[in-house]
Amino acid sequence: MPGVTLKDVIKKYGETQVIHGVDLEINEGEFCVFVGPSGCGKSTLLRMIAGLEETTSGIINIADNDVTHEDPSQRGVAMVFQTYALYPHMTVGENMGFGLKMNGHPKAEIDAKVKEASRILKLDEYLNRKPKALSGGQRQRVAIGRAIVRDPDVFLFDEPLSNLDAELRVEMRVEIAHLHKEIGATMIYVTHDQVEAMTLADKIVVLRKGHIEQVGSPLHLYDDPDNKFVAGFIGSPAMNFVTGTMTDAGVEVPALSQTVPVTLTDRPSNGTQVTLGVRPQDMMVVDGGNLSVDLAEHLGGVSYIYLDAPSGERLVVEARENNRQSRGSNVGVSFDATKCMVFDAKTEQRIR
Amino acid sequence: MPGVTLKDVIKKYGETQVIHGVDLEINEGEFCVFVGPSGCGKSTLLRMIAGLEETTSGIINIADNDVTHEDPSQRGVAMVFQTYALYPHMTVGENMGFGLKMNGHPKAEIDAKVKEASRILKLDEYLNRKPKALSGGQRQRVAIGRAIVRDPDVFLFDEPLSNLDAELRVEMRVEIAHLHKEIGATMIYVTHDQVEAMTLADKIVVLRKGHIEQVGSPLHLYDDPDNKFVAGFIGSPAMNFVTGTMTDAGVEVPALSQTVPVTLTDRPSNGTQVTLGVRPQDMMVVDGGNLSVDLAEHLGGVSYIYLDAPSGERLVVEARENNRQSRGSNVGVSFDATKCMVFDAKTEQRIR
Amino acid sequence: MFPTPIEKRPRSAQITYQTLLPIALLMWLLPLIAVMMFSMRPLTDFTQGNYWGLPSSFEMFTNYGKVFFESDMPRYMWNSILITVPTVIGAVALSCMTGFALGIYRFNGNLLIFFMFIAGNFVPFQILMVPVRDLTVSAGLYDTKLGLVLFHIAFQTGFCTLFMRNFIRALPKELIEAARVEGVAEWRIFWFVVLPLMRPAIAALSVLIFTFIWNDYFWAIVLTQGPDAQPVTAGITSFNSQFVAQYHLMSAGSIVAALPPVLMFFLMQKHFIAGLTLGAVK
Amino acid sequence: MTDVTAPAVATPRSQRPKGWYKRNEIAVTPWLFLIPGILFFSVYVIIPIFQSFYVSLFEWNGLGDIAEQGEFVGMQNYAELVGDRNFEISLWNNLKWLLLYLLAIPAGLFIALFLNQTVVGIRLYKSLFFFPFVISQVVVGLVFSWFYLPNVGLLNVILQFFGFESVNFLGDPDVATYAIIAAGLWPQTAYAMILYLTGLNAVDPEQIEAARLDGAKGHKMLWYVILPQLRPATFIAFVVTIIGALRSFDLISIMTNGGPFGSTRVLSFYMFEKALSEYGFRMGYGSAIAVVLFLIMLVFIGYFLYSMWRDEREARH
Amino acid sequence: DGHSNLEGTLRIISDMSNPAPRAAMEGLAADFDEMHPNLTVELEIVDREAWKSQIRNALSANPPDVINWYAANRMRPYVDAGLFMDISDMYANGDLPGLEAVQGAMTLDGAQWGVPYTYYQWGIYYREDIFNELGLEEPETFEQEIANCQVIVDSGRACYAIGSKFLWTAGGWFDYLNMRTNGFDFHMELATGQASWMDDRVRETFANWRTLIDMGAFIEDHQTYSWQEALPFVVNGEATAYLIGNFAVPHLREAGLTDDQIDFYQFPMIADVPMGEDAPTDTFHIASGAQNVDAARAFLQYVTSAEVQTEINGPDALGQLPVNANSSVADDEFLQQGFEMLSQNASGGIAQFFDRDFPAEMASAGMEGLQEFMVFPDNLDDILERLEATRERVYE
Ligand SMILES: Nc1ncnc2c1ncn2[C@@H]1O[C@H](COP(=O)(O)OP(=O)(O)OP(=O)(O)O)[C@@H](O)[C@H]1O
Ligand SMILES: Nc1ncnc2c1ncn2[C@@H]1O[C@H](COP(=O)(O)OP(=O)(O)OP(=O)(O)O)[C@@H](O)[C@H]1O
Ligand SMILES: [Mg+2]
Ligand SMILES: [Mg+2]
Repeated sequence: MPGVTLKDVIKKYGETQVIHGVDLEINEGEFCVFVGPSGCGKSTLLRMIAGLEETTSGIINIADNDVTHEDPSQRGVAMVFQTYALYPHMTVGENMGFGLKMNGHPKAEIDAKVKEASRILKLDEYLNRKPKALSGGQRQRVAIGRAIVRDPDVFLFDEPLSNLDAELRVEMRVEIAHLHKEIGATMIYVTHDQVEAMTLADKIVVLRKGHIEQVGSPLHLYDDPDNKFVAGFIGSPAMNFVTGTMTDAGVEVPALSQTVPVTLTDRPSNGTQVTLGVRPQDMMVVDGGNLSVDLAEHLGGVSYIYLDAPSGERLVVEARENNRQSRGSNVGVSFDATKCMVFDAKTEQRIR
Repeated sequence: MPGVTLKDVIKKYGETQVIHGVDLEINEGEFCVFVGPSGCGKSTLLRMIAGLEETTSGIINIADNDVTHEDPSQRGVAMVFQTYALYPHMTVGENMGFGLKMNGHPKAEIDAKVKEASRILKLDEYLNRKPKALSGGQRQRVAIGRAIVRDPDVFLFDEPLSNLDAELRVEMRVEIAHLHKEIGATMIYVTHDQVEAMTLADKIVVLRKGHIEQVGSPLHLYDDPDNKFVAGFIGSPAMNFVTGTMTDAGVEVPALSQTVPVTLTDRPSNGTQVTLGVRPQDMMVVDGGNLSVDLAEHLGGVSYIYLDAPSGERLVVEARENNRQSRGSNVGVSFDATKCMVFDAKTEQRIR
Repeated sequence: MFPTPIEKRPRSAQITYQTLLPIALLMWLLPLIAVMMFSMRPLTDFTQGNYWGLPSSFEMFTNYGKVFFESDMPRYMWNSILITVPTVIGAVALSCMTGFALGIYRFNGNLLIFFMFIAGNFVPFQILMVPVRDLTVSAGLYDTKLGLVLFHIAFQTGFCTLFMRNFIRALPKELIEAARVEGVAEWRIFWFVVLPLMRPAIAALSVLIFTFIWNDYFWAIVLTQGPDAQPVTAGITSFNSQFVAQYHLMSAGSIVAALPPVLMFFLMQKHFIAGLTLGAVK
Repeated sequence: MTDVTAPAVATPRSQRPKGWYKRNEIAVTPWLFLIPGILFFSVYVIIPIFQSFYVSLFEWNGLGDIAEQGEFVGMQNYAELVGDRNFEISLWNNLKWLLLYLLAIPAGLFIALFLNQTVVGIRLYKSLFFFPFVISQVVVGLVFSWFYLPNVGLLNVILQFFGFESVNFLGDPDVATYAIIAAGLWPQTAYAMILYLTGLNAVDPEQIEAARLDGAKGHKMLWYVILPQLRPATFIAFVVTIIGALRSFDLISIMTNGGPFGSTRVLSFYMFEKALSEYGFRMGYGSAIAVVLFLIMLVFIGYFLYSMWRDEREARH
Repeated sequence: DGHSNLEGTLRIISDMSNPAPRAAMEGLAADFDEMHPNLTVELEIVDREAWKSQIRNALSANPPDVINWYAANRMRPYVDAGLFMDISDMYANGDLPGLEAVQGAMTLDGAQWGVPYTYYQWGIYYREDIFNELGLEEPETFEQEIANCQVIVDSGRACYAIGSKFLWTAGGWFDYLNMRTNGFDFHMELATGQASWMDDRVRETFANWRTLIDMGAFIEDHQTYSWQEALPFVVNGEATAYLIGNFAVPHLREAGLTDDQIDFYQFPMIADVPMGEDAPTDTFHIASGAQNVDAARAFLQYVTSAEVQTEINGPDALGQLPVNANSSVADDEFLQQGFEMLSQNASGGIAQFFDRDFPAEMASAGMEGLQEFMVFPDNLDDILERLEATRERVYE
């Protein structure tokens, strides 16, 4: 099967192991996003696929070839770096054509491919500029163009948008989505931006400390996370967590002074400490209750209301209406018990 | 009237004029935010108020004194810089007390003030550390502490949070809001982050190319922008704009193949070219229509659906439900005509 | 990293590299090693033509003892110190000030003055020789350490200003603005804010200037004579005429003269290199 | 707004009367800081440059006052230079120095590439390779003149070991200049090496990785990716090498004293010889040589200043 | 006498930096200091080579009272610039008894500008033992010299050591060859610019020199060595003789040669002209800016007095010839021979030395040409043209 396959891939720097036996299959044409907190090994894994880091053990297949010990340039991959890594002394056109030139392609062919890429990326008028004379978004496009020109099996992106400002980031995100639709190549994309991950991915890989926590489609991870880490990581604002105890009636949550009647297949015994998770979008502020309003942020279309529970826990509620809760007033929250998730307080695994 | 008043303030660098006669009143205790695209003169204006840039002409009053030609230190302002500008060779405590010490305040008084500020900002345990040993958020707090210690009439902030990562930014934003509530001083705050502006400001000043476009409370600007620029700038995702023509029935919008029955007090004559604006939050996707779905981004709680009109115009619709429109399918949009805004196509001024 | 890190190359390449390194070093330092060997031989080796064979006896202590106790070498060394140290202090102090003025303030002629310092710094010494010598002579400073020191301070100020100004330029200007908003007087900004931040630059410059001045020969012979004021570079020539053709002593003397800057380099390597590259590259 | 007197009481901090210095602090301070530096520099560097021009218009033996003892001869010294064979030799030798000294740049690059590894002890190796630069040129000169000694010098011993004739490197007018330049290249190469080592450190590793993905290897990588990024280092190496070449004096003075029969003179040495050496009493003539040297250097200074100015201008935008 | 009440400080700069002269000078200063309780003598000894270029600076600002220098034309620039004090009155008053004979060397423009304190003969110092081994005699004519040399060359040695790196040793050869070929007077005409370098007589001198060069008489690579660096060739027997001043003798002795192994002969006769000799005179001068003129004059009298002359020129001091007619020449093989040679056999006249008789610029260009000639004799025409051009400019 083409695409990219990792089998028990391990990476050690000297004594410290940073990737702990990762198994992963990425199908041909799939857009796969690695997310995870800083330092979890996203870049390392990506660079191992690119061949820029040696693989300590395990096997990496690209398009059904074992490339574990291949040269980067032989793997059929192209990479787009966070800092763009454009050659500052070459024009945009030269930057894009450089790889082909190094591999001895004739000039006419290079020109044609650069033309084609610059058309796709709307870079035609900048072909003769140096990177210095481009804006951040344009530079990023050139970096992508450089990848396209080489016509690789797999595109690798390492946080390609994190150096752009918010507006441009949105724009480029859409462009990358288009690009993927248009050329249909396999793409692996590292980001720590939730929105990017959710909007771009066919498949999200959540990493933590060199381990894969969960793999799945964005909505799958959003709707059905395997554990508290994934649940908290996916979704913005982050899911609210409150501690609770299993009782017959459901989960008793002191912070909310209520017992939430959850239905679980695999119900733990009463008295088990659990964590209840509810997304801010699934909550509503209601009058009267034991939570005090700390702050309300109004963003026009949507408001975030920060609530303090007497237990010291903090909740965020997303409200559509511009209803103004004054600071310090006491409120409660209502939510649909079926939208709640329950996690084991110790193992942090989801209890379904 | 205390607070800050600018009268016909102009700034030229040599021949190029960057601030074009700005008039502005900021009341005592108000939280005023300057927003605008990069290079519009936000920082320049702020630095003129601080006295770090000379004022070419016009008058700046702070607390009813004409300070136009005063030294920065004489204006009763304190400034928090984007880069924090902490003195790296001094401890946190020394950083905060430096200004007082240099101006000959007795040591006991300095200590007391530093103590007080560090209490407010929860910096007590870091007082003896050097800035290098602090996290970004802590550094920012120290910078604010340095401002507090001097007990200024006016706090000036130049993009104080832009060097922090997303999570911390949210946190610090909340803290600044708290701070303002607590000490109640006048604050002027520059940012290009919409959310900061919307959530923090009592009064937003939208600048463009050295001119003030509109001044008002966040929701006022959101609900009732004066012109297309402000309407497009405030709100995220940005307002959708489509061109249209005035007819008897309302605005005829070719892109949507419909005529929107707007009610305008100051109705322009038929045939006038106008721009119709509708916020993504105010639209809904409906089946059947002449718009084709380009892309749908699903963020869990909310989805953004990008639509292409035959005219080449582009619309974004925010949808709450995770309804999946497949790419390329033809859809229409529905919206409440009363939520639409109409702008003159030429002057870009709002037509009410 | 370029070239490819050797640890990523095959074992054979690693071994070749590891063996090549010392050989290359040996060849590179060959002339110096030769001199070191000279300095340990007895005189008879040379008179008997035994320049490169095994020394007939190991005379390192005798030879270096002679250098230290039977010549003016220690005096020359002391002179060098008395010339070098004040110059370093003076040039660094002056250039901290000029660098501050040029790096922080915007005023008419800023760039012009800055360029004057740079241009002066690159001028061939020779064009200064006659007038500076006359000036020194007529100020009664000829053949005094002070005369040399004053000139060196002035001349090095050019380079140091280039260095300091660029360094200060790279400091965040918000630091200064923050201090101004707080009402700190300008000279206090220099003293309390800028100067402490310049410590690495000061260290780098000091080491660099130390070596420059210690190694100066041209001005030493133009502005001084005799063991009262001459530094070791100039002293070595008269040392050599005292011990002419006695290679063992001449070598020992040369090594002694070269030692302080070498030590300085080894102790302050980081600063030294920072000085060379920052001053120049920035 | 109420009356104007009230605020003065309300906010005493802004209405304090200030002295002249206080009011003009920002404008005056830089000059106060500049005065000592400018004073020193003018007296010892700037003014002497012009004085040298002035002296070059005189015939003067350097004894006594130029106004009394000197004789104004206008451009005659310069006219004489045109026909002076020794001047011509010096000029040619300077040219040789200029060109050959530049070899320090590729040589330094080569060594830097060789040493840019992270094996154990490489730091020590690097500093030992840098050694020659720290040593005084006087000592370098001595060391090399012994290295070059006819018959018994190490170099000749090595040559003879390989069956070559012994060469009198410093005694042969055709070879001597090159031998001195070689000695000068020793420290200069070390200098270039350091510049390149730091330059290599600053090369963006992601660009190297990008180039590796692009399939650039070895010399292609060097040529297309690394060298262009080392441009600042190359530029500085170029500037300091040129200046070093034009200033070359110590080595010549120590190694050959200009000989044999003046064949290793360069302008800076010839100038010294004419003006201040044992038999040199022609201050005016010497100054004229210095002026010529200065004019040559001015080309490079101009180039350097121009590129600095360009950088400054760019930095501002 | 009246000197005992000298007071203040007497500052002397001396260039006697080689070990033996240095000791002599230090002794001299100490003695003088002791003689005058109220006077402090400050002595600064500077490198002899360096002094040649540094003297002008020393005289310009804050000049010392007494300095060392050389006689004849070498004084010219300082006399012209008024930096040396005119002490003609001392000679006229008879303050300097016994110096009448050497007064000439101190005279420029009809006045005297200093006193000599030592002089020494030049001549050929040779390895007596090797001469004996080869069965050679001290030559008296140039033919004999050449014949000797041929034998030496055939034995695998060079005839003459010379270190011409600092040029002046070649000047010695030219002085002798020219004085022997063309006579003292012509040599002086050349030195004073009256004779042309293009003169055929000059060529003749060079032709004689070339004979020696072509037969391999001189050691190789001499242009690389200083005069001291060439000494080992004699010491090691690689060269048998050295045309040099008497100051070389202590060095040879120190290197281990005994007086049995070295000997001295006068440069042999070439043409039938009176024999001129080089006998450079080293001098003391009072700077015109001297602060303590009384003490300086007293010091000059002191150094030139017969007893002091005897003492400082003795074999354990300078080991050279005293300038005072009333002092005695030390009991030293070489000094005695030299004194005899200069007083009996120098009928042509006594020259100072190439670089002291020729004006500075001429001397410098000249010696450079001489060195070149010794390495590339074929360049003679070119060299002479150059020297002639220099002559035309220098003496204009
Ligand atoms: N050369 C190295 N030597 C040792 N440890 C390393 C090296 N490079 C990376 N690491 C470690 O490997 C782990 C994974 O790093 P990696 O850069 O892959 O993280 P990441 O997920 O990309 O983080 P980020 O979001 O900050 O980019 C980190 O703990 C890091 O400290
Ligand atoms: N020293 C200067 N000389 C000339 N023009 C300047 C100078 N400083 C700023 N400008 C110009 O003034 C305009 C306003 O700059 P300013 O820094 O105030 O923008 P800004 O709104 O703060 O932008 P940003 O969001 O990027 O910080 C810009 O066009 C800028 O180029
Ligand atoms: Mg990473
Ligand atoms: Mg700004």
